[in-house]
Amino acid sequence: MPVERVDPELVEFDVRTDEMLINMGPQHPSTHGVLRLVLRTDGEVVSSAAPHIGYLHRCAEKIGENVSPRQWIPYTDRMDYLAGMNMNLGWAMTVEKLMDLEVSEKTRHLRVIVCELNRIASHLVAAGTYGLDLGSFTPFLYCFREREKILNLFEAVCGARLTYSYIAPGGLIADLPPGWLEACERCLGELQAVVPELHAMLTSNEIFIRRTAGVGVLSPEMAIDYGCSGPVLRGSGVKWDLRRDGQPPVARMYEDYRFEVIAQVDGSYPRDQEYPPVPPEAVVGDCWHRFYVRMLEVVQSIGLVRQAIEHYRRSAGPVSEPIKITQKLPRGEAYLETEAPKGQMGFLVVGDGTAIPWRVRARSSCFCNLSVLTEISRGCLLADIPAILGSLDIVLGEIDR
Amino acid sequence: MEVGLILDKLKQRFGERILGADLEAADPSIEIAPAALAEVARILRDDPPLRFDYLHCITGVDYVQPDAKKAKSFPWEVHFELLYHLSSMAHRHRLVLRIKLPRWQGGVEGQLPEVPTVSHLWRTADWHEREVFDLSGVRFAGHPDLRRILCPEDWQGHPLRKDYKTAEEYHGIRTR
Amino acid sequence: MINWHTCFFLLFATITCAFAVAVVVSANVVRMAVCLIASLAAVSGLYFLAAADFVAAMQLMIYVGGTLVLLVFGVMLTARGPFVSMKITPANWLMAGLAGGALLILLLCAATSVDAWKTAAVAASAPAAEGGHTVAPIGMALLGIRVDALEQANPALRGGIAGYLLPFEIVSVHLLVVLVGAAHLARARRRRRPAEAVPDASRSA
Amino acid sequence: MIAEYLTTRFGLPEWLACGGVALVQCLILLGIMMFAAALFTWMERKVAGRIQDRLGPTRVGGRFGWLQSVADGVKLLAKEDLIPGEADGLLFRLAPYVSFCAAFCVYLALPFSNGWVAQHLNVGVFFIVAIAGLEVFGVILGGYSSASKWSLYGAMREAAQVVSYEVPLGLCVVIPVMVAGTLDLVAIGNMQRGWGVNWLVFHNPFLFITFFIYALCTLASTNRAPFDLAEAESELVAGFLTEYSGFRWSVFFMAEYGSMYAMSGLGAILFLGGWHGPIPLAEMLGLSYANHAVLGWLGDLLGAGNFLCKAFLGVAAMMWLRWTLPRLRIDQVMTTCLKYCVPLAAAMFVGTMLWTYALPGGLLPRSTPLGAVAEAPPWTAPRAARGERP
Repeated sequence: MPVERVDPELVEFDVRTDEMLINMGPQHPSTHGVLRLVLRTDGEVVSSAAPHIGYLHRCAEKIGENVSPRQWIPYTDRMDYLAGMNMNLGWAMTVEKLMDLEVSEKTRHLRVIVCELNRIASHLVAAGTYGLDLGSFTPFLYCFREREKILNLFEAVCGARLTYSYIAPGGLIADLPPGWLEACERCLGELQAVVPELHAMLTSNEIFIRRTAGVGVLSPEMAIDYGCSGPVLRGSGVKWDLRRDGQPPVARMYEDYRFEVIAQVDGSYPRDQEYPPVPPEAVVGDCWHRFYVRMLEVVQSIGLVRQAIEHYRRSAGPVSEPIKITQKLPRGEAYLETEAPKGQMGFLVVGDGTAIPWRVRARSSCFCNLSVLTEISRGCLLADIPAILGSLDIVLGEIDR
Repeated sequence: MEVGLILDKLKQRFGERILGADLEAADPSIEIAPAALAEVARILRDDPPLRFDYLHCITGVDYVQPDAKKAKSFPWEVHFELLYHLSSMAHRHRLVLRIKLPRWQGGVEGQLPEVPTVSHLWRTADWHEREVFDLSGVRFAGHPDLRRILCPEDWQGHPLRKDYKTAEEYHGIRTR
Repeated sequence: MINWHTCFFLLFATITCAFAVAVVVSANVVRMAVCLIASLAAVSGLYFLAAADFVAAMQLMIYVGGTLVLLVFGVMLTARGPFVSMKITPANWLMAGLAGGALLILLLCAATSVDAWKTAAVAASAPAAEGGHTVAPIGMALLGIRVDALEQANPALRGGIAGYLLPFEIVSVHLLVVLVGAAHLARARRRRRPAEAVPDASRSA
Repeated sequence: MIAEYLTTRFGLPEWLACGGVALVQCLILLGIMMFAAALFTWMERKVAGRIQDRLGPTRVGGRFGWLQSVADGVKLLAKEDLIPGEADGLLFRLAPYVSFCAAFCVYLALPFSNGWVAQHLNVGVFFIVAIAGLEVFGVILGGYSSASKWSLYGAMREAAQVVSYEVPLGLCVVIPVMVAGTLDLVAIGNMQRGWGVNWLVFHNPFLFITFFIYALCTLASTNRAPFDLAEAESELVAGFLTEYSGFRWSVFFMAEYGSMYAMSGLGAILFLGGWHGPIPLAEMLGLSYANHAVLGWLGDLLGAGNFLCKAFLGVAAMMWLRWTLPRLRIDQVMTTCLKYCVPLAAAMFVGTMLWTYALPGGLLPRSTPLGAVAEAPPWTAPRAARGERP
């Protein structure tokens, strides 16, 4: 709860201590990577938290102006290294939008399978490390045990466990190996069983609620104003998910799938799955709700992958081949945002007729989500900083690009 | 609301400061004069039928061909371009604002072009403008805290400029 | 008569005096606090030797556990706090030495003038009751029973004092009220100056 | 008792005998504490492994990795003991030993069985509570002398927490003492002889709740589980332990495990019948001094085993809590202390007082009357008669 002042005119200090400037990071266990937070604290109360980023800046955009789109795919993997597939998808669809390419039905469904599995893996990492930030070690291991199963599936598909480079502009680099779908269904069954455990361990845990409910409250207007997206935006009660209300290419990809956008609209979440009740202390837009949205999205994604497997089994024909490296890009611009696990990941490509794009731009969701930290952590306690930062679920690779 | 209608609405209000539009492209865009950015942005955000409340990102694109050989086949004339991708959650429509700037202010090498800031309209512009200033070298007048955000504070030059040469060394560390 | 009793007594006595002097001499504030802790703990050791278990434990709990924790808190929380070291000018030394010396001499004369303490022999075989057993008598005295005259033949002499429980309680409540008042007064209250609006952090790093 | 046995039997000079006895007692206690610390480092990893659905150490020396704590010890001894540049050298070195001594002194007054106590203090409980309050100095000195902002934060948090939790801890300790009528731990232990029903925790419902408040306060005052704010990795890196490494760091941890074991031992005596098992095996098997000295000694040994198991279970419960619950925030820790523990403990105090007033004999038939004068174990009687002290 931020410290409320009864009479704003009268500033009362128990003991007049001068403010301390503390550096939290860039090497710090709970900043999820190389982020440096300069905290001005008065005793335990943090009066201002100024994030300093750029420690992981590799200027991937400059490299994008020297290599062809097909060769830039590995760079997108290393932006949000916890959700490589979704990053590849974003860049691939942007180039396809520029070249006005259409991929086969089978490819589209296979892309949904892989991207939703990666969303589950990314949310599991977010839930696990969030438990770590608040001091409980055990959920971290349960989450990573499940994530290992998904990584094994990805390893069978494209040979890599973290930086897949599987989805390329124009299609996919390979089709599924035989027997993969059955293994995937088995894994989904086990995942379905773990979610209630995670709810029991964290979501409805009394101390977890006390540490996160009402902490770092982000109002919907401020969320839109700061350009937040993904679970951070939906946690504040804004019902906006690019898989349903995105630009035409993205919306078409998910058009024949039934799923709910997880956001608390007029007091309740979509009731298509059983989930623990919202505690009374939790205010819409606080850390607890952001975590809760992610947990519900995991169940949504499991449903999506099941539907995608059915669609994939029914669709015939080969998987479409990715474009050649020497493929000429038409002149013009194309900007497309897709729903990555952390938020809306946007790519801009400016073609000039040759095979090398003239300008490449990546709009990072965590970049905007992090900019909110200063606003929502004003007046919180030092122990709340990791709680708020963990709930924003940022990845520095994507922020610094 | 169709981009064409938005274009006509803006033309009535701002007249000749709306320089042009490209409606057939995949992302329809409207080009405006750099000076008019602040007012146009305010109208786009506050006017109820438009209500562009979500600024996706600000991008700087540098149109120049540094090496002479390819200069002949260069399709565009030399200039610097700023792209503002906007969208409205209420009306679900999108728009791209395009601003053409000289590469250097008054043609003097090293003088960064000047554009009014929109960080008071969309809070996300605060960091995005700092990033464009840091990487592409555009000064935003009125920005509360225009510092480099990704490169170190005392970095020389703006990396995403086409004619950018990395310095030999940085604090004694060889960069090339 | 060298036995553990006198050996420990000397040990504790030297610790107490040495650290007491160290408190005065040392420049670093926190070192002073540590020396004070050591000397008071040694005093509690002396009480144990004198078989006064209850008082020794009380000393440990009240002085070392309570007062000095507050002292260290105070040292830590003050503005310049633990990193300050006080310079002592020779003039201060002189005056302190004079005052201290005078008091010391006074004490020594007073101590040596009491004839009961003159003969060292008496001190050696003090009637140290086994394991103290001082808690029950202290409790009863608090309630008003004349512990020293317990075996007195005629019951009239057994009673006679009103016990110390009531004054003890009054003093503790009084102390509590005083402390709460002090804390309340110490709160620095000032009108919020308009200029000092809530500092917008993104403006200043 | 052993002292004058040595002087009469071997004609040792009197001071050497007493000195030797004291030395032996200290070594035994130090051995128990070291063994407990080693056992708990191994057990912590095993319990954590079990809770997190993994095995914990398995290959370090034999099947169950029981050599893990020895390996840790060797690693810590081999590690370089560095002292930060502008740290206050003297206090930096002193801090771990202050903390360790405080944790060790608690064992002096802790009886392992009927009469098996290093120093039979008449004010045993009070002494332990007083000494437990000293451990916070080691932490404060450690935090201050590391001269880094983070350690100062850790030290301040720990000090504030431990000092404020001494109040409810003291209250919870006073309640069984009030029922037992004496501060002498050996007497309290003897009072709970017989069937498990005689344990003080079942004496009245208020005392039953007091046991759980006591458990909570022990967690907070030994800085464990949901209250381990001082070394909250996610915020303060390692709190006051940030600058410590190698042997000094391990001394701090031995102090922590030692005080954990001691406080759960105190809890066992005050509430769970000390060295008496739920079923009075010693009486059943006739292991008492009446029959034969050696049999009596065996009874005491069985009692010591009982006590060690109970303390062991207390520590196991602490570890179990540590690996399941997230950490509390500093202001929540303070509010639980001030708004929940203290009033609840006070209420239990009043409740117990009224209960003992209303039912002096207690609800259930007791094998030994409460409030009886402490019966010292038979073989220590002769020493009480003489005025001679070690």
